[in-house]
Amino acid sequence: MDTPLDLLKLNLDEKVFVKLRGAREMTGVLQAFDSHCNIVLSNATETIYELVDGELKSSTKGSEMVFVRGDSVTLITTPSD
Amino acid sequence: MSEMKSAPSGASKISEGEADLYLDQYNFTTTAAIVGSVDRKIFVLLRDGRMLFGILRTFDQYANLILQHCVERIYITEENKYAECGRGVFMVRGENVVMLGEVDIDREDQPLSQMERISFEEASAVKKQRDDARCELESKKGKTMAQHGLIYEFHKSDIY
Amino acid sequence: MLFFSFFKTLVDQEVTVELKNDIELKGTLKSVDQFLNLKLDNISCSNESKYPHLSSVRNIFIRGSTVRYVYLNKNMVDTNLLQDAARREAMSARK
Amino acid sequence: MSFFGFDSSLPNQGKGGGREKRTATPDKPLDFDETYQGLGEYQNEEDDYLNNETFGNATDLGTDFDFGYGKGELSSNSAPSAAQVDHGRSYASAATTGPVVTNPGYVAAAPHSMDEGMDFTPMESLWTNQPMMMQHPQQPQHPQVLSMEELERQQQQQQIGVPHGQQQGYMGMPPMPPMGYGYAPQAFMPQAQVMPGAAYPSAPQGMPPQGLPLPPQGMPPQSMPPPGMVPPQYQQHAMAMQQQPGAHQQAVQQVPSVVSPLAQQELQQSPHLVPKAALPASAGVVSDFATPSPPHLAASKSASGQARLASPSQMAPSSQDSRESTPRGTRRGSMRKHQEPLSQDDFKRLQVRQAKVDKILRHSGVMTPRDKDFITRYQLSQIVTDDPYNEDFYFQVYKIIQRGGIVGESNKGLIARAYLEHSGHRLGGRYKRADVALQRMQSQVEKAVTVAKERPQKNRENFDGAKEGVLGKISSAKNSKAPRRQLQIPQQRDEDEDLGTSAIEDVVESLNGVDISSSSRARRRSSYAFRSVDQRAVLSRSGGRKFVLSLIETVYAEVLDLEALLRSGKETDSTHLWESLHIADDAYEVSPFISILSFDKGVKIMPRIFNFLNKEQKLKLLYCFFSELSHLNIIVTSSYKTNPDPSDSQLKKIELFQSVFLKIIVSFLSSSAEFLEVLGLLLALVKNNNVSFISTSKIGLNLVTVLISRAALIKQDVSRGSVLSSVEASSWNEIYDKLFTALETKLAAVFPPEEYTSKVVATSSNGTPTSATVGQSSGHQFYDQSYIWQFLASLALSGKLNHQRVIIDEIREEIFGTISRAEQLVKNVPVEEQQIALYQRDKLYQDLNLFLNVMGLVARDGEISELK
Repeated sequence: MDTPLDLLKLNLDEKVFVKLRGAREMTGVLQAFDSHCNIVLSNATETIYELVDGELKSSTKGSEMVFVRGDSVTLITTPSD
Repeated sequence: MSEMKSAPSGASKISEGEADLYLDQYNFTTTAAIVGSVDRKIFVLLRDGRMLFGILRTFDQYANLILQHCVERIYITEENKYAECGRGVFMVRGENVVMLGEVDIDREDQPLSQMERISFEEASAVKKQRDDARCELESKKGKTMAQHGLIYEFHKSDIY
Repeated sequence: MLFFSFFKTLVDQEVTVELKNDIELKGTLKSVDQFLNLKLDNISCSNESKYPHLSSVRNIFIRGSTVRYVYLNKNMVDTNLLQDAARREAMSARK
Repeated sequence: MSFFGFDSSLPNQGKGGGREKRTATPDKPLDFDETYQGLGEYQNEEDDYLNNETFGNATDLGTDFDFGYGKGELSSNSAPSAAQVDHGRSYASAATTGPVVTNPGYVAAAPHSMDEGMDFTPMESLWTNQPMMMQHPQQPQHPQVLSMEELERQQQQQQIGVPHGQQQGYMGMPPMPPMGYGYAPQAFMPQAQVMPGAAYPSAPQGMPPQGLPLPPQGMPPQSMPPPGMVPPQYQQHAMAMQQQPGAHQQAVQQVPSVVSPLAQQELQQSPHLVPKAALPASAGVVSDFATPSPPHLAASKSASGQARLASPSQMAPSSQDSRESTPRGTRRGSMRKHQEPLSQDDFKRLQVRQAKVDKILRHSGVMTPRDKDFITRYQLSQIVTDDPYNEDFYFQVYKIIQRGGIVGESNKGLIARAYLEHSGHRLGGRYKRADVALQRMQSQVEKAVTVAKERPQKNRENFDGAKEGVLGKISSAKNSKAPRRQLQIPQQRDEDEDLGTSAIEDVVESLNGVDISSSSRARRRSSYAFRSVDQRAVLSRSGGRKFVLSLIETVYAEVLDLEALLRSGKETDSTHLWESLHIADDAYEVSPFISILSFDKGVKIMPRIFNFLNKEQKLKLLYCFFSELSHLNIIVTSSYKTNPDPSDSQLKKIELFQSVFLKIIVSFLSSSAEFLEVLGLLLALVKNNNVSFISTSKIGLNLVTVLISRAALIKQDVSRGSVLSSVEASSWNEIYDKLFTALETKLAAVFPPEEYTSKVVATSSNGTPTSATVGQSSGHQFYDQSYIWQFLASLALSGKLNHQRVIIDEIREEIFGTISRAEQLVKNVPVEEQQIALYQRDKLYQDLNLFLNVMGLVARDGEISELK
């Protein structure tokens, strides 16, 4: 049986989609992870959702290399596109 | 000397290579990061948003801190005001620390000199109001976000 | 220990730490420990008005658990090596 | 106001008993390490790090010598004894004289360390004078052998700012004030002249060390250290010092009210009425004294107290003080200025600053070096694992890569230096001695590791638990933001999985012996099966994306294991690695190995795989590769037919494949492959693939080029010893014919259409430039066709005349097209672009001539002529 982390390992060097606390999402190439779900992504694009007058709006922010602390991570998967 | 000699030889003795590896680690401990601030003036931001200033006298492996001459400060930045209250000696539990930093005693008063000092009671009231409003707003926001499948959590105790 | 090891290689590099309260602190990474607490020197803050005293703060110790992101430059990271390190970490976790 | 007959003129003029000796001290920078080494008579320089043990001995002293934390009786004794001790310097006088330039030793100490901008803890400054003693043993005042009485006296002094654990360590230390933050010099304190401090040197001489115990009188429990046995005048002094508000920021800001002369006087007159009421400052001030403090410790306090008393009217709340901030680095300068007259602002600023410094210095050293070592050791022992190298893999390897493999002693030096820099350790100072620090660290490490290893094994299993503490442990579950493992799944070996793998292994094994010539495998793969770049479509025929990714990870695991073996100098066995590649795995429509190459990481690992494979394995691998080339994702991606609009990331993939895998093939072919082996690979390619499709892709065309040019080279290589055997020659002719037949009538198709090349150029110039294009600036890039001409050249080179004729016939248009493009480039070009245009023209001719030269032709200046 594969553990979730084994599945994550398959996505090393691949583009992943990460859902985060604080109404955020991020896509990028997975460079590293550990058992706390700490990750490093390269060529990452973060999407931040905001409520403007009750409407959901999003903004994006790019970074060439970013460490994401595991306790913010709620989901890691392969991007749908 | 005695400790060295009493160190059991043989099995538990560490190889030089291993010792070198750990030597590398020496500077990478919580202690190494904080120890330089002992007997210096520091500020501490707590998870509940409280801001303390004081002299770090000692700390332990849990990063529990002992602050002397501790002062709690509240900023009301939108009105360019602040307030302070002396707290004496504080022991701060490490788990409540968001960050701490050494304060340059020659420069620390500069920002304050351009702010109006108000009574601590007044500032506390403003802060409480502000925090309560934020709690309400954030929890509302959390609910709406949840409807969009987004996690937006907010905890009262993390209002730093 | 992977990320502990990782951050150790970033010592003396300029990084930007985004905290969970949205504040960004930019500075030179001076130290890290196994809990990924970070110590920065020569800090500048994205939102100094929230904490006006930060202008007089020389170095800052940030509790790891309050960190959301740490932004890096890609030339600070050997990605192939890092991926291998992640694999090793995963392998040793299995054993 | 002259409290104790303090001769305040002394500091200013830099004269007086013991001080004179110091004045004589050459202006030599202090070495704090020296200080540290020679604590008192414990001048055991070699065994410096054993001071830790020395400090530890303090506990052996018993309560007789436990003077810590300012018990009342101490205040009575230590102040006088300070002067009694032959160092000739009281705390008070030292404080006032501290930074005065006429006292080079001190000046040297303080500003130097300030200059370094760090780590100047009062602890260190306490030792400052020690090296002076050591360096100048000729000073007769320094008692080398202490009488019991002297010892006692000194110990009493030592508890000034020195907690229990250190007392012994500091024995023999002269009573010096902490210097770290610098003192307002006397020049700023006109009133110091009439200040009482001077009483110290004289008055205490006759004091009995123990003083007279006085009952504590009406002391509020928390407010002050019990003045106890202090003779009245000392008590007064202590009071005066204690009531200084500097300890509290608020107090500082309220200075004027706090230190009105009146209040001061009141205090002096009624010393036992503890100044809660007398202190108008906020509660904070009172609480400042919550920690008992040895009053005599107030060396620095007296200085600032004097300053404050000096000009209370000038004091302004610092918060309204619009003075400039004093950056750290300028302190030294500002101290130097002390001799000059000061502006009021500066004066105020200094007073405020002094108050802060006093507050910091008092009680400093509560945390002893021993405490610091203990915590560090504790934390170090938490990091100890069974496999430290593995745990720290990234850092260890990265370090070696960055430093080009140079590690060793110099590395240790760096570590020690770093330690000194951020630890604020007592070894710090102007001239930090890394070797001493290193020694210390090494002994600490050894202890920590030894302790950790002796820890019962059960703790190890519960490692997360062992790591708790140090910010990690959080009591409230809801707010848990601790770095806690989020994914913890009980690990169990799955039996079925083992079965499954071994079943596959069996298949693989049975195929391992298959000779590469038995190419007619049951699995005849369609060669032109796909028109789509959709990776998933291909992957699904070799087990699916997840399966292939897991294969890749298995391959990585094998390679990492082999590399670890190699590093430790052990034998490597590539069997498992070979199996993990699934080269001969017929269970899938497309070999999983081909799909492994669909991923960048699968490509990137190839050179490392090749390090461990033997020649036979490499051949098999390449045979598989060439046989199923049409299924290779990168071929599909790099063909203008299947992927007419390549994206930036696709171009990068092509680039990666080209620079990694193509390189491996070239180097293998040129270094170890025999002629027949090259032919075998070419045959595999021609037989199993639609060559004309493959030739529409850049990678495919390059691969064909590599094979035929290598074969041609071997064929022509006279040094090979023998000419081709007849078998070899006929095989070659046969295979070449097959290849040529496959390409005939479609040769022009190796040239991508204009719209494809212009897209590649556009994409490349937007993204990262790749080798697909040529040109220095983005505005002048064009598609690099050299790989096509290389292919045509090697094809022509290996063919006979009739082949060459066919080739020329088919690509005639491209030849003349290229010539006219080259000529067009230099026409009507602005002067400033002339250079680029000429370069581009030459490049076009150069590529074209690569092919034409094979047939004895050359193109230049718009014409083709015979090569002479």
